[in-house]
Amino acid sequence: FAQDSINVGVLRFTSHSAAFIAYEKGYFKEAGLTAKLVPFQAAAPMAIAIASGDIDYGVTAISGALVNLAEKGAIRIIGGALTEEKGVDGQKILVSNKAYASGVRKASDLKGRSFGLTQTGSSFHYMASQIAKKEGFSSKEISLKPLQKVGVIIGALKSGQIDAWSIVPHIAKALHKSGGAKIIGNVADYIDGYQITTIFTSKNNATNKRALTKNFLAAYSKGIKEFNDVMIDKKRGASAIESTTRLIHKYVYTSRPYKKAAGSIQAGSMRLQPDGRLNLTSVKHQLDWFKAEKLVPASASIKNLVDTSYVKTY
Amino acid sequence: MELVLKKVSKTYGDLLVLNEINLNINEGQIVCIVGPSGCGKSTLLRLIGGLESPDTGSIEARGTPPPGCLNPLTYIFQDFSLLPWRTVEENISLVLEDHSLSAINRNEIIESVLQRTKLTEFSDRWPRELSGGMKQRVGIARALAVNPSVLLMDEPLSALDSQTSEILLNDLIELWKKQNFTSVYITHNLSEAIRIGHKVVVMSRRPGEIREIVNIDTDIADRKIRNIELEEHLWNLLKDEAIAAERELENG
Amino acid sequence: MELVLKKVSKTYGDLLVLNEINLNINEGQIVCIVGPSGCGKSTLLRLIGGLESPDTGSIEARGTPPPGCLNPLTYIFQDFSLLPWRTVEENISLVLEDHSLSAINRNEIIESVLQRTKLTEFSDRWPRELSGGMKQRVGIARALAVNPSVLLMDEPLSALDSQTSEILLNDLIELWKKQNFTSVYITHNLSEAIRIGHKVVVMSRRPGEIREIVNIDTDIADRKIRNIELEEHLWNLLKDEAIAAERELENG
Amino acid sequence: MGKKKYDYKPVPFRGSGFQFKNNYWISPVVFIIFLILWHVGTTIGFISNLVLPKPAEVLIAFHDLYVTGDLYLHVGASLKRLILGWTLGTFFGIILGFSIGLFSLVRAGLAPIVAAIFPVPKIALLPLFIIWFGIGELSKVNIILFGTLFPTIIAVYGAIDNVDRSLIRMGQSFNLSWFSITRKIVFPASLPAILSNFRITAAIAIILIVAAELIAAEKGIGAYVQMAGSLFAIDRLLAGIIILSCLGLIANWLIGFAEKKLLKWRNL
Amino acid sequence: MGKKKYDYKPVPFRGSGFQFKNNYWISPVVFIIFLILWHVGTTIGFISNLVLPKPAEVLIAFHDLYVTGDLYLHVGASLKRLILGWTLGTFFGIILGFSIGLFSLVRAGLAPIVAAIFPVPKIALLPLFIIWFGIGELSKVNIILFGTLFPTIIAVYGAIDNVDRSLIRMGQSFNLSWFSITRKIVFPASLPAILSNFRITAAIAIILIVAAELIAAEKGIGAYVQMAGSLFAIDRLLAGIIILSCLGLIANWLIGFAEKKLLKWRNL
Ligand SMILES: Nc1ncnc2c1ncn2[C@@H]1O[C@H](COP(=O)(O)OP(=O)(O)OP(=O)(O)O)[C@@H](O)[C@H]1O
Ligand SMILES: Nc1ncnc2c1ncn2[C@@H]1O[C@H](COP(=O)(O)OP(=O)(O)OP(=O)(O)O)[C@@H](O)[C@H]1O
Ligand SMILES: [Mg+2]
Ligand SMILES: [Mg+2]
Repeated sequence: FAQDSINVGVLRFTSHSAAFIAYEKGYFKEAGLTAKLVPFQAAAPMAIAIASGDIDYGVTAISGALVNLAEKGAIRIIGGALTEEKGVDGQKILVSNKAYASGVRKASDLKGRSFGLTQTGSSFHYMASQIAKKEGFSSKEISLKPLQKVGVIIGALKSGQIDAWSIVPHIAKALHKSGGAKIIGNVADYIDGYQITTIFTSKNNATNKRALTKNFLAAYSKGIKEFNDVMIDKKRGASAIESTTRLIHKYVYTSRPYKKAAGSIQAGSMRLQPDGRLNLTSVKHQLDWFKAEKLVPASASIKNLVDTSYVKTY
Repeated sequence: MELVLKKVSKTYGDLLVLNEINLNINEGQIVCIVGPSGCGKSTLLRLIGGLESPDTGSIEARGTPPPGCLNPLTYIFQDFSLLPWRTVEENISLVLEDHSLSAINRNEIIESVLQRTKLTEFSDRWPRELSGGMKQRVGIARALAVNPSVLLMDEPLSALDSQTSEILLNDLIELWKKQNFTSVYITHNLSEAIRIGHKVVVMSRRPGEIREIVNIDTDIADRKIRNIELEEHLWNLLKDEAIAAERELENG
Repeated sequence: MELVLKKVSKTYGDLLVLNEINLNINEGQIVCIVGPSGCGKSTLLRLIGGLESPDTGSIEARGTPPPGCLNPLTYIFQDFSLLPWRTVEENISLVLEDHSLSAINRNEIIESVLQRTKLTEFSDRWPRELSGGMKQRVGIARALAVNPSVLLMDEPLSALDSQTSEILLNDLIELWKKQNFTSVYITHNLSEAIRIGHKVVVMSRRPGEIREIVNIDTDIADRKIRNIELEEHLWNLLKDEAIAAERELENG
Repeated sequence: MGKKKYDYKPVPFRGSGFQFKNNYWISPVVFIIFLILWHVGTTIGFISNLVLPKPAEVLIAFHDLYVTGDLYLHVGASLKRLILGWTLGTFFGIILGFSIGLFSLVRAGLAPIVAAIFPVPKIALLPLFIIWFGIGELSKVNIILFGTLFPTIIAVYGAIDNVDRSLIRMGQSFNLSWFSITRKIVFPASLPAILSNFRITAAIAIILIVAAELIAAEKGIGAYVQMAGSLFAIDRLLAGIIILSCLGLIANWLIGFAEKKLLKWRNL
Repeated sequence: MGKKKYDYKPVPFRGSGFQFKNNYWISPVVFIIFLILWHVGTTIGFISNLVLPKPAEVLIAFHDLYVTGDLYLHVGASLKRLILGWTLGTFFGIILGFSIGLFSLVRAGLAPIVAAIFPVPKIALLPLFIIWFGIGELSKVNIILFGTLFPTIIAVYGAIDNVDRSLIRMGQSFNLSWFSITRKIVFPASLPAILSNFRITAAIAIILIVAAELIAAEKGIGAYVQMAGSLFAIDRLLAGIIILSCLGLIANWLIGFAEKKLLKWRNL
């Protein structure tokens, strides 16, 4: 039967492995889709490219841009991907050696300290303000430093120009181990069931091409399951890990030879939401925070942001 | 072609340079203009050639240029105005390229004018490699190349040694005999003016006015190399101007 | 100051321009150089002034410049070389600014040279607003301002009308009588050369060689306006060169 | 060139054109036409709200900026960085450009280095800039400094290469000191090209303010624009861009004014 | 000026300086010294490995690039965008620059618009570029096109303003057509300034390749550098920057070559 062609936006991160697996293993084809993977350098252009119709589906963190585009009637969230859970190894709070030496040992010491972000309104911004809130001080009492890129933040942290940061565990652990910075806590302790990344598409796809979108989600979920089974739960043995790592290496750390890349890929693997379930409570919480920070119009509504008809929500 | 100037005046800023100039330049006549430095000779020539427009008065051209003439009113500039990025040959070719001439035809013209100005050997030099006199000769060659019906010359021989200028003057006379072009010729060399002019216009100091027009009726071919009386006469006219100018300066 | 040239040669690319020139320029002498266009007169002057260096041979200066002289070897350029972004006055001031003169002193000098060249009225004009002759006068004024002990002049009067050039020539003679400067004077006007030169050097066509040196012993002050015999003699020398050059061209 | 024998006609004026006339009314007219097209296009929906915001929305963004007093803070912070960075970059650029233009040795050593470093993207170097210069004002000013430095160097030595050598010979013939020749002949002769380059570097500086304020800037038009962009708040994005644009126009006007004053000897 | 009466001394040569000599050996020497300093500095730890990677690490990054075959792909993809964008930008820039330089009307209408749009940062416009031109090659090429267009326009009309008017009058006196004057007098007279500007726009184009390849680029040196920067992999970052630098040097050399060929009439 006729194949529908779709463009799937991806970032070259391990967290996008579900798309790589679904593509390489032919799960999209099985679902009747001729998919093309379109890699982006950053999340924001990907969201905009979905709005402009250049690509059909993508996965990124919830950001101010996403909410604004949804308000303009351009895009919809249709599922979830990365989630924080208590007890599962998740994002860590890091402090620089300098700050550590001057007595910053736990999150409550961050009051009056500087905290690295990529951009205002990014997930880092959200995390910082939630940590502050839970520790009982205002987010105005930490100085937020937007530094655009993860790499830049690492540099600033290592050289002690910012005091703290929060980041995915494999980067945090690597920094901790190499002595570049110190881990002082887990983000999961501050945010309940943090829905970090979501699957989203254009409003047109979500409302007018329901069959297509369902097929995409089915294929993607298959990729998620295989990724979780092989890389996280290690149910299928070492050889499966090896072959999946090789598959992912086609997309991630490509400029490094496999041997050097394999470790980073395996360390960076984090659990994805089975079946693309979505923590709607967390999404709502984030939306309210965006509104409170005046990053999105006060009129922004969850109805415009999320189409709940595709996956299970909780 | 014939040129008629009626009450032509020109001002630069608040400096009146030319004041009500009336002048007829008849077909086939060579009109020489002499006058003190800065009196407006070059300005008058620019007006005649249409490179500037007069503030008041009119300048009219009568008659049709002869066949084969590529640029009726043609200049030879006081400061040469050569394009530094074109060789001697190409500087001349410049003024021919806008006309539909065959390449052979064009090369013939260029070769002929280069020969007449003794520049054949230097045809592929850049202007910066030429001596002052050679640059002036390129300017002359360029003007001759378009076979002008009116030749407007601003001190065309001033940078040339007396021999070369003698040769080119004779050349101009020969050319005139053959083609009978009309010409306005600015010079500061009185004997040159007397040799080649049908009319010598003596201008007063600034604001430039016409002080006297001397007609010379002897046929150009028959003239002596020197005409001391006439030279003396012009000389005295100009000296009066110079003395008057000096007095003005002293008093004001 | 005295200048001694020994076996000076100069080549541009593969063009031999000057060939083994030997010349003595004695203190207080005015040496005029005449010769066909492109024979290397300007080049020789540049070599004497140290603006270019000879390929072979030597040029030596003897003696000390008199007190009050700001620039021993001073030029008057054939192409004026005025700075377009300085007014007449500022163009002259340029060459004084490097010397420790009081402002009053400097202004006095500028005023005096402007007056001598009849430019007082135009002191605050841009060069583009000047006529050809006026530009040349600025060049002369600039050279006079530094009170040179050797004046190197490249056709300094060529763009001037006969009256002005007569006045400036007399001015130069007056100046020389007072200050007895040494000078090399290039001209294509033979009568000028005979009026002002102690020595007239006749150069041959390129490659430039010295063909003859004519010494004129009459005191400069006593000379007649015209010396027809001598003019004829020089004229013939130069004509031979011109004819020879023409023949060469026809044959080669 | 008619065939008639005795036609009387005025000598045509050939010296026109290639001359500069002022038509001050045109640019406001162009601007207003543009505004009207924009308004109508976005109002009837011909231009989608994803592509361009409505002019009214941009006005509201301006109003917000003004009311909160942020306008003043943003512009002030950026201006300080711009003026400091541009002035320093231009200053060193002119000095280095003159060194390359005047000394063969410096040219041989420095010109290739300039050519090698100039094309290095300052944005790509952001990570290193932070390590080198910290996240304070220094790194912001330095980005603008480096951004203006290199084009200035290249324009200056290009201009010096183009100075008429015969004027320099004249200066030498009067035994002017090397310094006098440089200051009074080489410098004024290359000034038109240098001023023309100022237009370019001023614009580059304004462009780079966005890159500069990517680094930990709380205030500044660049930071404002950047934030608007990352939130896809195109009304605020455009408001910020219009402010940058106005800065560019002001710089341009100042340079035009300097040209009129300093180059009045040219016959335009 | 000694006091002795009869000193015999050669006339000093005053015409030196302000002339261009070739010292080809210098730039390699400078380069090697720089390399040695870099190596020694990073090896003895004087330069921390945060500030700069060791030369050897950069070499390894190069080796990796080469082995995986990515080098060729990255450079190829970027070159295509660079050449296309730069050529188009330069082409339109020259045309518009000439229009502004030659027609008073166009100048009045267009020059302020150019001055207003030029300082708009292309990076800030990335979101809009995606909406306007999509995520394909078009938006990438357009970023480079716009980046080179404006400086070219400004340099070209600045150069035209600077053309000696007396040469134009000469052309008019020979009744050369408007087109001939433009092509044979105005154009060659402004060529030196235009070529000098090519050095600047070539570098700008290379700088912008990084911004351009932020948009959904799989291959390209800009994307590679971007990726390295976001991972703080400074060895790869430097490898990418060195490649960009080499592109800049090659462009510079080509322009120098063009200058030698096209401007041989100048007496440098
Ligand atoms: N920079 C240069 N490069 C190459 N050739 C040159 C250069 N300067 C002068 N020449 C050549 O040297 C010769 C002599 O030039 P020079 O200017 O000395 O002549 P001149 O005697 O002053 O002539 P004129 O009386 O016409 O001014 C000429 O043939 C000229 O072509
Ligand atoms: N573009 C200009 N702007 C202002 N004044 C000018 C301009 N061109 C010429 N003049 C002035 O007009 C007067 C006449 O100049 P013009 O060049 O016609 O003199 P000329 O008779 O040719 O003198 P010369 O014999 O010295 O060449 C001069 O006083 C000059 O200063
Ligand atoms: Mg004149
Ligand atoms: Mg000469």
